Amino acid sequence: MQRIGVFVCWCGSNIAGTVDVKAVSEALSHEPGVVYSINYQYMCSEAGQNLVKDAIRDYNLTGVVICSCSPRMHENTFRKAAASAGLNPYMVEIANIREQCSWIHKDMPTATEKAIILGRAAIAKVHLNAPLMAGESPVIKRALVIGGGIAGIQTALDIADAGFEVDIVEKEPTIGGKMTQLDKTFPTLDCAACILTPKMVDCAQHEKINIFSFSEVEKVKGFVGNFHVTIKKKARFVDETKCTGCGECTAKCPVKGVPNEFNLGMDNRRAIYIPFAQAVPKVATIDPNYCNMLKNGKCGLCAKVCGAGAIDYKQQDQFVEREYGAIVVATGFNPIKLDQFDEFGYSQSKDVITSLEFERLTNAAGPTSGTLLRPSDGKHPHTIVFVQCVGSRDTSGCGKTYCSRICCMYTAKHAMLTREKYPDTDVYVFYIDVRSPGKNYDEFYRRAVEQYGVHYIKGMVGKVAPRADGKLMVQASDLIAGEQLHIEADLVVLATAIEPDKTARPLATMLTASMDTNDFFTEAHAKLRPVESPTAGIFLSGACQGPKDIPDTVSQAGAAAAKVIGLLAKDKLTTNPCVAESNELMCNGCSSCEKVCPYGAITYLDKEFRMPDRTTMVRRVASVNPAVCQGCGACTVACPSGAMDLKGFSNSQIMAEVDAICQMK
Amino acid sequence: MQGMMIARAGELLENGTVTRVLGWQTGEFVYDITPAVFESAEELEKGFVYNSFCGNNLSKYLIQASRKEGKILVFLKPCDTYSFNQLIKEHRIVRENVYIIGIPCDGKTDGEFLKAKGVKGILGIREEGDNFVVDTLYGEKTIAREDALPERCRNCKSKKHMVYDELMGEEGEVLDSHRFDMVEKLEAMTPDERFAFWRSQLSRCIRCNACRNVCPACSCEKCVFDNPQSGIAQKAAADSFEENMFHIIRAFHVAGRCTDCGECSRVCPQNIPLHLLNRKFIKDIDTFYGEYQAGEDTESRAPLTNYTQEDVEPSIVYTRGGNN
Amino acid sequence: MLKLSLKKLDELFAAMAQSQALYIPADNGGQAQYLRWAPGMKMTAALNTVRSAKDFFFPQTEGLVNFKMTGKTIEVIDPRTEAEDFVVFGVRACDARSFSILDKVFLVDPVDTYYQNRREHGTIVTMACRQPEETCFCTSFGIDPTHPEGDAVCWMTDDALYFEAVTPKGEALKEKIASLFEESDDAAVKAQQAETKAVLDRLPLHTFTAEPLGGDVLMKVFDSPSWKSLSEACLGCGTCTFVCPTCQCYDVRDFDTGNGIQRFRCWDSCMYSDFTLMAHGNSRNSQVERFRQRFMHKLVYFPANNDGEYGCVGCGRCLAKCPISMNIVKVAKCLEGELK
Amino acid sequence: MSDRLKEQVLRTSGVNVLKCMRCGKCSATCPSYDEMEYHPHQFVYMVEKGEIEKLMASPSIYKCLSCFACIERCPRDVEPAKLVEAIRLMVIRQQGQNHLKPGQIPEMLDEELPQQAIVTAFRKYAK
Amino acid sequence: MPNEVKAFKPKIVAFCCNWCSYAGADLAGTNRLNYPADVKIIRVPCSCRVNPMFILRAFQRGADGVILCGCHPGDCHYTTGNYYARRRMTLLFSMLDYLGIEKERTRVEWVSAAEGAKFAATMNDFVETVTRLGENKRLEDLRCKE
Repeated sequence: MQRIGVFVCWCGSNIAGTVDVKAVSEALSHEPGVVYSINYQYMCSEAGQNLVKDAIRDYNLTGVVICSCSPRMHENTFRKAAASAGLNPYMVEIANIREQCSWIHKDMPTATEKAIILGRAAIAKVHLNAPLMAGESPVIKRALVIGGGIAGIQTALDIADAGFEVDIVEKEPTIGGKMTQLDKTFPTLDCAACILTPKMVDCAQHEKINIFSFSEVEKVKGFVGNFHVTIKKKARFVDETKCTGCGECTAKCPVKGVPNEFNLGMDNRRAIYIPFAQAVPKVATIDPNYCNMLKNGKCGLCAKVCGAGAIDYKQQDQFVEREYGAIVVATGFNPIKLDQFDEFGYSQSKDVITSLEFERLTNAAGPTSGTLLRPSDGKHPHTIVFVQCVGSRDTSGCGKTYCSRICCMYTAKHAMLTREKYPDTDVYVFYIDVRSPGKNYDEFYRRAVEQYGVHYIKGMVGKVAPRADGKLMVQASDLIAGEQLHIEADLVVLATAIEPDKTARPLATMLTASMDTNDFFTEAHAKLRPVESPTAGIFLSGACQGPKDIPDTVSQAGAAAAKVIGLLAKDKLTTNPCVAESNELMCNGCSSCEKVCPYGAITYLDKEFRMPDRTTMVRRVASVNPAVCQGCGACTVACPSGAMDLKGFSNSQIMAEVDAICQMK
Repeated sequence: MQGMMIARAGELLENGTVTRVLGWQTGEFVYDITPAVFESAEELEKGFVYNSFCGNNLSKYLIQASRKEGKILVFLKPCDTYSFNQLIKEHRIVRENVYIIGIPCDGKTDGEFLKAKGVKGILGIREEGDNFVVDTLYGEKTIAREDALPERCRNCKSKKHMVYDELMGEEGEVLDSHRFDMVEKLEAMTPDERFAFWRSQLSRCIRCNACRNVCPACSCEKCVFDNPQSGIAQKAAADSFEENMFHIIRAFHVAGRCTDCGECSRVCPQNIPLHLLNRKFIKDIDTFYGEYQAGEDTESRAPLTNYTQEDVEPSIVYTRGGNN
Repeated sequence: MLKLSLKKLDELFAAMAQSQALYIPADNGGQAQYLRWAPGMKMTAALNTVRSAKDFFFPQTEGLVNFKMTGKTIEVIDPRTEAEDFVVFGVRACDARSFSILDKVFLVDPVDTYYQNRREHGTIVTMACRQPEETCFCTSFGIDPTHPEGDAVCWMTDDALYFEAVTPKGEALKEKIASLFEESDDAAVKAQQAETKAVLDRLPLHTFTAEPLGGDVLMKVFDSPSWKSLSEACLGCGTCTFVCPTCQCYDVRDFDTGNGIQRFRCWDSCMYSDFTLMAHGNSRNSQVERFRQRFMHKLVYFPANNDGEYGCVGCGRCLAKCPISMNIVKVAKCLEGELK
Repeated sequence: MSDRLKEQVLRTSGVNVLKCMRCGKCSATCPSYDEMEYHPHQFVYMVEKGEIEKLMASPSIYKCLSCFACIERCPRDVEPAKLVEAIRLMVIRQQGQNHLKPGQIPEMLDEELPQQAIVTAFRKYAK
Repeated sequence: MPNEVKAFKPKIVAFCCNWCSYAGADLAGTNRLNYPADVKIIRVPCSCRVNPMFILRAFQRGADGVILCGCHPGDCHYTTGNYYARRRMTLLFSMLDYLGIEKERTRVEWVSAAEGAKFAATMNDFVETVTRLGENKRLEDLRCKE
């Protein structure tokens, strides 16, 4: 039996004006277990708190019930007071007799009666309270950034600059991501490479940053502050530590016809290659699908010409185990496949291209060295049609339901740059809405129209048909003029919708981070915690969380870094003691609780049990990681056997409150 | 079929694939068949039986049996395979230790059901074409097979095995059954009628726990109703509230996990149509959250451990059609 | 012997119900059970009720004592109200015998006053069987279903009911209803008994006997290796115990009403994992042991302590109701086979 | 009146015009565009505004080839062609009184008449 | 003189999630928005903490109505808790209705921390509904009424 003290607060006249506080403390003094009951003007005041502390000592109280304002207001105050008097802070319960009683009722007998019942419920709960200890878990002072695009790079740099170690895992041979493929960036039109490559170099040179290029995350275990990650370093058949990136091998390799993914297959590379000149790390990679030596053991030319002796045909995938305190997901995006959009003729004509391909066609390092030429015949295009919202805002199932957010701006950029470089071209942009809400964005778009004479037409392209003479017949509607247009175009550029990278989904499973139906990572709170995943210790940076342009990505990357720094700056994490706990003896190991846990706090172990008949049996049982559990209680209801309970809000505690409230008296 | 099964089980015991066989054993009468484990060809010859009275769903026994040394052979009827899969999904059965032979089923009856049809003093039963010919103390009686089958078999949901290592006989199909007809009929009643219906049914409950203990979904290490710490433990239904409570919570705990095998209703000594509670949940889940058949696979998320942002609100209960 | 046309059965029930409660076996949702008679209620056509008649004296739940809490004070209340007199009509021979078995448990020292109270207020009117089921084996325990025990006995032919008072309670009842009856000889009853006996000889279990079992073979049977295989399929449910007319184990539980505690007893089943659970744990830890307990109790322990009387009356309910069709006959036959 | 008509069109067609995001792809893809007074996207918008009578009176409804290109291409699953069809049906229903009565049909039947035509005739005129 | 009939005062248990609805209830108090004292609130961390057992328990102990309040779907402090609560309660309520128990005795309402007015209005409406239904007879445990 607990020894409970009841403290009824007047809150000046806030409570005492409507509730007969003396009657309440008198009535509650007769409840089982109550050894002390008192009322006082302001319980939260210094003097009031002292009353509580003194009573705890004088009456050896094991539980405290404060009848006062909302626990959201002063629960912590009274917990601290109890703790200072040597009572476990979780032995304090608050009966809310102000917000939920005195302030809403006018009639004193009614309010008093209700206050007594609320007090009884709190007493009933305290009877079943158990002392709880906040746990501690150490923080490993290193962060992992998954994805080495602009988001990952920025996050890594910010974290490293704060003095913490960061690993970047990038699945491609070089970091840099999509931004390396861009020509210029809106709305200021600086060259993407000029602003990105210095950052890439910074990463490479930063003593706190370690880049795992051509690598993937294989396995993630652990929890916030304490992740254990297995990284797979894919075999590149070149010893990274020896390769100087001189390019001798890539020049001599006899296999020439390999489609170059950096230029989206619009030109070719060799079987051994460095993706582009400013690649970081600047290390060659052998493509085993094309290399003669790896395919049939004949060639070996690259090994011969390599002065550093870096070529290693026998290299295997390597697995590295690392520990981290925090993980940042920065897996980025890809344009969608266009096979559901036959009407635009993407697969029928080389001159129908995606916007990303257009970037490469206008980029000085691209397949045409920056001269805008038709991919089919290498001629200069005179009429270019840009189509927006290809696959975006599409609820028919062919594309994506969301707005891809970046297309309006880059299309304006493309149109503007084309008109600037080639004033003799006619440029049409078909749009549904032009969305330009960023800083200087609308001005940018208006410049395309007003200064560069781009024809913006409200309407959609219905059909692109390649003609025998190489022209593209574009059939479109002009909704404002109310006519159907037929344009003979030389080049059609599709502002293709973007989607999360395909690696994101399996990664989310590994991280137990939740995703939305579009495979974007969900944030812990859409407004208030936009760079955190609901899973503690997992942070989000860039387009993996939703479509984003570069300025937004960089801001989010910095924000994610700030959150990571905040976490790594702590030596230990204090954990909320009101967490779920599984009773192994009753657990069936059915996984229901794990399925509803938003934090991945539940794991399973095979445990040997001694059965009542003295045999042993191995059973799968759930185990809650108190450092990760946030105490929502979803698991407790999912559990059919009642093995899962929530400390501080246990089944018996809540039922005791129910009983006290419903009691017939 | 029985002969083939005995032969094949003997072979598998002989060649060491399995060490035990879980099947059905003959009894005193023609209908009182008991699930049993056989360890030799002789035992199989002596007692193994497979006939129209082998209604027991053997899947639940595998929770214990698959944890023992050696592999066990089990014969599963189509509807038992759903339970098996569901138990695999919940990590309750060690799959590697089980060898499944899928066997066909054209419906199972039992002695109690025939008696409810007015047959007294059953001495023997022959299956003649589509009829059961029952030899009784009081003369011979012929019942059409269709009439002799309990509801769960007349509305069989599937003749197809969801899982097996080996199949005997022809594989069947998932069927379009009318299993929700009675649920719909109840839904169409007024609440007062429904209340009266369920009171008349549940008031007969003697809380023998047969429904729970036979249920493959009710496989908890310790049931909340047996656990004094749960706060809702009951040893006997002391009043109507406890009758309701037990059956509501039991149905809720198996909601989304119940494969609708119908064992609960088969074993109820008071003949309470308990499957109508489970089927209500199944039907609601199908309507609210899309078709879902527990035990169809071992991977999918169960409806109650899943959600969509667009799920219906609980207020649908007040607003949907039908009688209020 | 008294005779009454079946047409006047309702009048008889009305007469019996006039001064006390009357319970008859009737159908409830297709299941036969004892219901308090009300005008219009018909007797069931089923041979016997699903639950036995023991409910009348040993109900499934029964309040023992209440504790009422007001603040910190506790008041102890005896919940018993004086039981009214009642008649149970239509009890079969097997169930009638079960009362004498229960009496041996509850009416020996210390007397169970709850049971005693109900027993004193009840009058048992039994009904001879005409169409036994294949699951019946009461004759194996020396019961004559054509002439059951009871305070009064009835026989029913196609058109008439014959009544014979046996005990003073039966005589008292007879006085209240005699006016409805006419005197008759017992020719019709004799004929019917002969007819029924012929059926009894054809019952599949009519040669079954528990004779080889009993206290003498206790340890031999206790250690039998067969218990494991017999119990292997047992679900551990309480069906057999709850439909059994002689199972008398109970548990005492407290129910917290929010205003106090109601202490009640309820049927327990030795098949349950918490049967005889004590502070130290369970004395029968495995289902094999619990399963063995039930049959050892009925076939060995009970006769050992009660002059050879078995704790089974052969009503056949467990044969019909066990979800996995394991039952006392199968167990006894298996054990007897081993003893040979 | 127009509300009732609109409701009827929406019901017969099963189209939710509110899903339209006014991109005009239906009209961009329409092969009969130049023949039409009102174009596919206008059908959607005018139905939304309830201007059914205008559409019923317009020859546009007969210019639609029912090629379903608009349905195929619409990114929002609006299905403009179904609206056109629904409005055509409403016109036909209105004309019902001026045309055949069911009783007249039997005498007009001949051996050569395809079954399909009979069924269609009943569907159109039986009311 | 007619006997004085004591007006029926229902017992209402309201489970409120700590982050939205409990705060909403506090806001109703701060704004002095009146609702009947028949409503007593139990604080739970999230609507997904509420076990159907609690709801039945309340009825057993004499409650006449039980209402569950949580964050609006999509706003759950724990991201997904109320989605699970929504499914559980939908099915439970449907089952109670199926058993012929008055469905208006149970309700789920999403109340944000800013919706003090909605909280008060919801409670007023719920109390009115339950008062109209009268005493809970179909899911009562008479032992608890002694």
